[in-house]
Amino acid sequence: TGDTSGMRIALSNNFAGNSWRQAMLKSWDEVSSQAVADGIVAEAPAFTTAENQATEQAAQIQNLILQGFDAIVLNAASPTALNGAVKEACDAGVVVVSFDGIVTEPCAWRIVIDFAGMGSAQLDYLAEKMPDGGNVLEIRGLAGVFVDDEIHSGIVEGVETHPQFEIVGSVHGDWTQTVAQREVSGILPTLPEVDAVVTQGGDGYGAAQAFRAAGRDIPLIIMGNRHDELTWWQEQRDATGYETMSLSIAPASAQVGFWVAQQILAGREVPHDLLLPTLVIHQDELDYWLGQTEEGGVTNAFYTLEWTDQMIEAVAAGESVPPTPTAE
Amino acid sequence: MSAFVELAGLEKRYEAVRALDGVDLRVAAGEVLGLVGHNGAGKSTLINVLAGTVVPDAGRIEVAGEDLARGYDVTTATDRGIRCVFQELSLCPNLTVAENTRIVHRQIKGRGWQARARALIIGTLDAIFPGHGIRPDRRIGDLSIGRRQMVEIARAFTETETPVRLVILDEPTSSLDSTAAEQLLAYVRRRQADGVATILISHLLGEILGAADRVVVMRDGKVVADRAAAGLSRDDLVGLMGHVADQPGEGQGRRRLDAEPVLDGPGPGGRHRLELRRGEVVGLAGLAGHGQTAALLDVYDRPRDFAAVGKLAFVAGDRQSDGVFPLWSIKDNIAVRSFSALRRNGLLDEAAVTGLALDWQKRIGIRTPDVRNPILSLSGGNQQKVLFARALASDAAIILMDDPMRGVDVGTKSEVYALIRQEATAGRSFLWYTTELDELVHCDRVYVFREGEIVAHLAHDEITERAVLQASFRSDAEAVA
Amino acid sequence: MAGFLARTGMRDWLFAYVGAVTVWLVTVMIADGFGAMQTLTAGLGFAVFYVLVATGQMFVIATGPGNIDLSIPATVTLGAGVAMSVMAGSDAMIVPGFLAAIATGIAVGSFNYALIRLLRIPPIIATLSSSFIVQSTAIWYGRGLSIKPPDALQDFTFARLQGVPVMALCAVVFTLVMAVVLRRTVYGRSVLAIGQNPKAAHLAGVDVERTRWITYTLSAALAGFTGALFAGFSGGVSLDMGTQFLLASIAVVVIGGTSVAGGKANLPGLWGAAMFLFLLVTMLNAAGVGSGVRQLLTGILIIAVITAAGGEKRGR
Amino acid sequence: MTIDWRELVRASLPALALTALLVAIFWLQPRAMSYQGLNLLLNLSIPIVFATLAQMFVLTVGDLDLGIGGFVTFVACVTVTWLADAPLIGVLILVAAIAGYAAVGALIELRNLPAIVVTLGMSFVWFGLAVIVLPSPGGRTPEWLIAAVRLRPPGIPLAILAAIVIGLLGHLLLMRTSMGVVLRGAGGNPRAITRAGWSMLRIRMTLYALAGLMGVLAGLTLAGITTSADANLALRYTLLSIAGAILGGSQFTGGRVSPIGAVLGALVMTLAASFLAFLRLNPDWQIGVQGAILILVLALRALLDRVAGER
Ligand SMILES: Nc1ncnc2c1ncn2[C@@H]1O[C@H](COP(=O)(O)OP(=O)(O)OP(=O)(O)O)[C@@H](O)[C@H]1O
Ligand SMILES: Nc1ncnc2c1ncn2[C@@H]1O[C@H](COP(=O)(O)OP(=O)(O)OP(=O)(O)O)[C@@H](O)[C@H]1O
Ligand SMILES: [Mg+2]
Ligand SMILES: [Mg+2]
Repeated sequence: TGDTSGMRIALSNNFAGNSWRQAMLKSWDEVSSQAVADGIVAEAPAFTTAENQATEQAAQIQNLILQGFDAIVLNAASPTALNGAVKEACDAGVVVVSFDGIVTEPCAWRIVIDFAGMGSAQLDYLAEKMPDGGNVLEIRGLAGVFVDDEIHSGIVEGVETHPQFEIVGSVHGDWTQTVAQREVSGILPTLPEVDAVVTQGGDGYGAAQAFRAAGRDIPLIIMGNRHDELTWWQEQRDATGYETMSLSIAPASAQVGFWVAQQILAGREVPHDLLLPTLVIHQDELDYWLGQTEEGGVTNAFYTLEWTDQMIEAVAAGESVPPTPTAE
Repeated sequence: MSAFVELAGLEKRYEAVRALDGVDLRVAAGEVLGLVGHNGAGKSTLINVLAGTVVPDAGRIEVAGEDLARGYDVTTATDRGIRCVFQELSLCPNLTVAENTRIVHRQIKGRGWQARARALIIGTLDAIFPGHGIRPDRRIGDLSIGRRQMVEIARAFTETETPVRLVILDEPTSSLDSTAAEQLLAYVRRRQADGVATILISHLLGEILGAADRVVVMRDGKVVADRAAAGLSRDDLVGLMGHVADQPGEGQGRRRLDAEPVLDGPGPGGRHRLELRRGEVVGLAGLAGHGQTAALLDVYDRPRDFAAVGKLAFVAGDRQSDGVFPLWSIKDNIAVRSFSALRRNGLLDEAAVTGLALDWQKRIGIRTPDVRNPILSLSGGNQQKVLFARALASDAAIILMDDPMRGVDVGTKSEVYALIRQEATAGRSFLWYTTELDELVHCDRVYVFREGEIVAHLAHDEITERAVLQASFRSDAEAVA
Repeated sequence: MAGFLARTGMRDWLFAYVGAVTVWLVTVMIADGFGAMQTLTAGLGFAVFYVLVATGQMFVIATGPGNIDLSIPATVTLGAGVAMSVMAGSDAMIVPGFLAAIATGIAVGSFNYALIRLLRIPPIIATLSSSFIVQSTAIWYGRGLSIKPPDALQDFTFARLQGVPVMALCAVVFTLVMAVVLRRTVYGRSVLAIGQNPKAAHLAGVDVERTRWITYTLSAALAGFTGALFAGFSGGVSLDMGTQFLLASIAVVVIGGTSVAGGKANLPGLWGAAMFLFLLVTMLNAAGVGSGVRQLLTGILIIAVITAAGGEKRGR
Repeated sequence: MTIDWRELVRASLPALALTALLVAIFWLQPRAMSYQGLNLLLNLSIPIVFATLAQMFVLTVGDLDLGIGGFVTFVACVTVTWLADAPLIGVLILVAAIAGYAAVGALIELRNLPAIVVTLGMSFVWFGLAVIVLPSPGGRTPEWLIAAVRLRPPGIPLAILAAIVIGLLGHLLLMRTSMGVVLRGAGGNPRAITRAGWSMLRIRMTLYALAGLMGVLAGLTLAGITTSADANLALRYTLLSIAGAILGGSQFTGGRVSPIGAVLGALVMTLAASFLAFLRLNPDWQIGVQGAILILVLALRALLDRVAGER
């Protein structure tokens, strides 16, 4: 493939106010500074907007075009509202690769995460653990955002396949642990026995706190790979043999974005829709992943060019993508 | 003469207060009617009814023979040529002089409206207050209160399609200096010839007697006298208003050069020092808006520059913008300056606050059934008394007064003069800006201001109307001092 | 009756309580009488945080039109971050941790005031700008990592006395103290005087600038303190933990009957309004309405409460 | 007539800030100094300009609108759904929305309510309606609208042209017409206005309806630029519009507003964010520096004010 040593890649990020995004920025920094040191690209700075708003990010993208970047790796505030700006970038010859928060504009590349799958997987797990079913409380994310919608639809689908489960309550936790705690605390007294809590990532600990505050039995809560969640899970497991699962996207998905962009710039034919597996932690892997997780942070992976390469090949060939790399 | 306006049996209650208690009033075309009464007598309420801004509880309103009581409002009044200058200014501070003129004239619109508004107001200002020096593009908020009052008066006399038939002036001269006040009264008399009637409310009885054809006296919501002005004397009026006649003319000022100074600093302009001794009452005179307020504020804000001895208190004259706390009760408005002193164990002592308020309500005669009532339930003059009480009740040794008698009735005035004298004898010092020349006789000394500077210093026996006026106008005013 | 309500100021805050009780009754009905008391208990637990930040916001708002503190959310987050890292999970360091959070708040508040005073920036913009800076500081300081609170702190935030959160009892006492500060101290009266007319206040001998400085500092210090407490309650810091307090602090103050025109404030209303907001969301969640309808109803009910309470009577 | 320096400096500050920002950006990125460059830099300012004017109309009566962001979002959501699929119903919804704004003004006046709370409540209402209209992101802006905002007038980029036209129209309406005087007067001293026989109810409704109209235009142009919408699209416009209006010289104490200033303020707010992107800051501090820039610009205003005041 071609030489990209003179090229410049920018990360356009729409939000920095939680631990996942902070880990993501850190992952980006790791890969980009290494790549610059190795002479793979000329530079790869990160840009973040103040508020989680599509309008601000659209302005930011237009700026990046002006600054003459060759590629923009994009975690988008909205799958659709940035289409105008993305189109503008494509028209200016800029490669746009979106990940996590992807965009629907056809000219951009998408590193797709199967969010709906994340939802249904939770119900599948529950069905396995509680074949008799039970009452489920759903903690959703931020209303009107596409990820929330996708995961929710996956959960609804899961309930359809496993009709022994009933969603007895649903709240919006805005992907903010403290909001989740507040909302769950509020609705809990009005609910009958809750057997399980399905989440969208990062709300598990807040839910556990709410159950604790209400003095209720702690149900099976699906976790979202945060250090505090995993630690709590470990404590519960050691004390009572508590069992659950945890799943989320690795913040290092930004690194996949970087490599995909680099490969496209190098002249490689890359399919526009790529796939990234979610990072799932099962009961038996808990200690390993917790050990890998920074104190107070989010479980992360490290994606190399090789891994990305394999993934692109697999997608192009229509095969299943390689699993999340583990450290060894 | 046929009546232009005829009001009969007007009644208006505010909870326990009968602001109007069966009032009859008629005004003939081209007549100048003086309306007097103590603070809270109901004058403002009465003319508010006539202007359409207060709806009476009962009564008949007839204008030019038409019975209008039902649905009478501002538009009804203005359409019939009735204009009103309210006691509290009603200009928009964010608009210019010309724009404020447009506000009251629906007819000023369309192309070139600005030029027309400008010409209209300047023409009228020139006619009433020659040499006013007000530019039509000035924002009202940037004008001194005296100039604002001129604008508002002139605006009431501006005429577009509907001719002006009756102008109501509620204490129009309270913020004007004597020159401007005379200009206004002369103008009112000139307009009589065109058939323009005027209702003039004032606490300066000389003004009323000089300008009015007829005088109506109100007391406690009733009309108690309705006489031709000719033949009435000041004492008659005071008597009718319910006060014991009392000539304010005699000032009991003494020189107090021996007492130690409590204030001493360079006066504005640098030609004279601004000095105040213990127990002295020093007047700041001159035409309105020549920097007297600014000088008072200078002293208040930077007491150290004036080597002030003791604490200061300020009696605002522009009560709306500088004085009153509109959400508070009368008692809190009185006590606010003394809150620190009214603490017990670090907390405000409510009983002491009420005690202080009741004491001063009595001493200064604030007309209210209950000091816990909101301050805004008081008439304008009574609000002003509250501001007095606030300063006098405080622990201040030096009291700065910014033309504080605006809208205070004669009876109260003489009480306050006596109070000031009494306090001065007890060792308090007063710096007193006034636009009323009569008041200067109560001062021990007077500084005369012109164009922001002190141009003359008059000792007690030099204080005469002539000397003050001369210093206010003459360019070689120093000679007087 | 009307006169009594007006004189005691009860007219201003009664409707917040009426709203809260109504919403609560509807919730209980929806849940078939299920969990009536627990709902209140949960509400009291969260109301503590709302009331604490709203108390500071209320003093700021009472100093007159245009005064508002938008830096509260960022200060909550930064205060929480500082407190948690000082405490570092050790029970012995709880008090120093809280002091550090309060000190952080005092610094932010003083900075806000300096912007307003020295640079004469309108408070709403000044505090918005400074909130960006504080937010950046929080990111830089905490790197988004969540540090666990000491066990004793966490236990305290969950403690109950006869089913009532101990935290709420403490907060009620605090509210009473602040009510006395507002009504019976020179500082409190100065706030109200400035809120009505700063120029008149100055001429009546009120130290306007010092009062405003204390007020902005008080607001930020309470926000910092709340952050530390909230981190204990929610088991750690997160960068977005303050966000919910932006609209909440304003809404609680105003639904609670404080006039945004300044010069009027009342503390009892804060509890009513905080409970109203919490129970409102609970009711809509319990009713299972979609998020669009939920937001819509939230808006309509806020307006309904404020309309029922009616505006200030106009002066003459 | 002599020149009022104070007013002049006050009025020209937003223009100075804008020029300074532009110069700095051109210096950092010469590429921006072209038709295409200016277009990229400024085209998102059009909806912000409208939103800021909406805020300014509400500020005119001394109120503050915390709901404008939600309203613009709602309009954008209607644009990509109803207006695209059933134009007639779409137009009706938008007209009803403007009427809704006027009704909010009426409610505030009639019940003498604090506008800040009512509009805060309305922000929930608009957001809720937006979610109901467009539950998940998507929709498609009508082609005519996309084409309209992509217009390339010869010589001068659309955003600049629009800003000039909007600013001048606003100025004429509010500062020059005889009706504008009454509207502004209502903010300065409502009592004087009522005493002169004007209806505060009608004035407030008019201003709120104007704000609604501006909000609709903001939503339409925004949807045109983004080509589709989501329910969180423009919530930030609330604070942005307040900051822009204040930057442009409007004041919270009613009646002191400036449409041209508001337009310039909106442009400054748009450019300030871009300027940061050119600076290449550490992501930790990118947010903080936005605050710092706001402070800087406003501090400059205070400074100039003081200098002018001493004249
Ligand atoms: N809006 C109101 N609410 C309560 N009381 C009022 C109101 N307006 C007037 N009053 C009361 O009505 C009475 C008459 O007031 P009014 O203003 O007419 O007096 P006035 O003769 O104009 O006095 P002044 O010379 O001091 O201006 C006073 O006792 C006043 O306190
Ligand atoms: N309409 C105007 N046109 C031109 N200059 C004006 C106007 N209004 C005020 N000024 C300026 O302001 C000065 C005086 O006003 P200022 O309000 O400072 O005096 P003041 O002593 O505080 O007034 P007052 O005694 O009436 O309270 C004048 O010398 C003049 O230069
Ligand atoms: Mg009166
Ligand atoms: Mg003055």
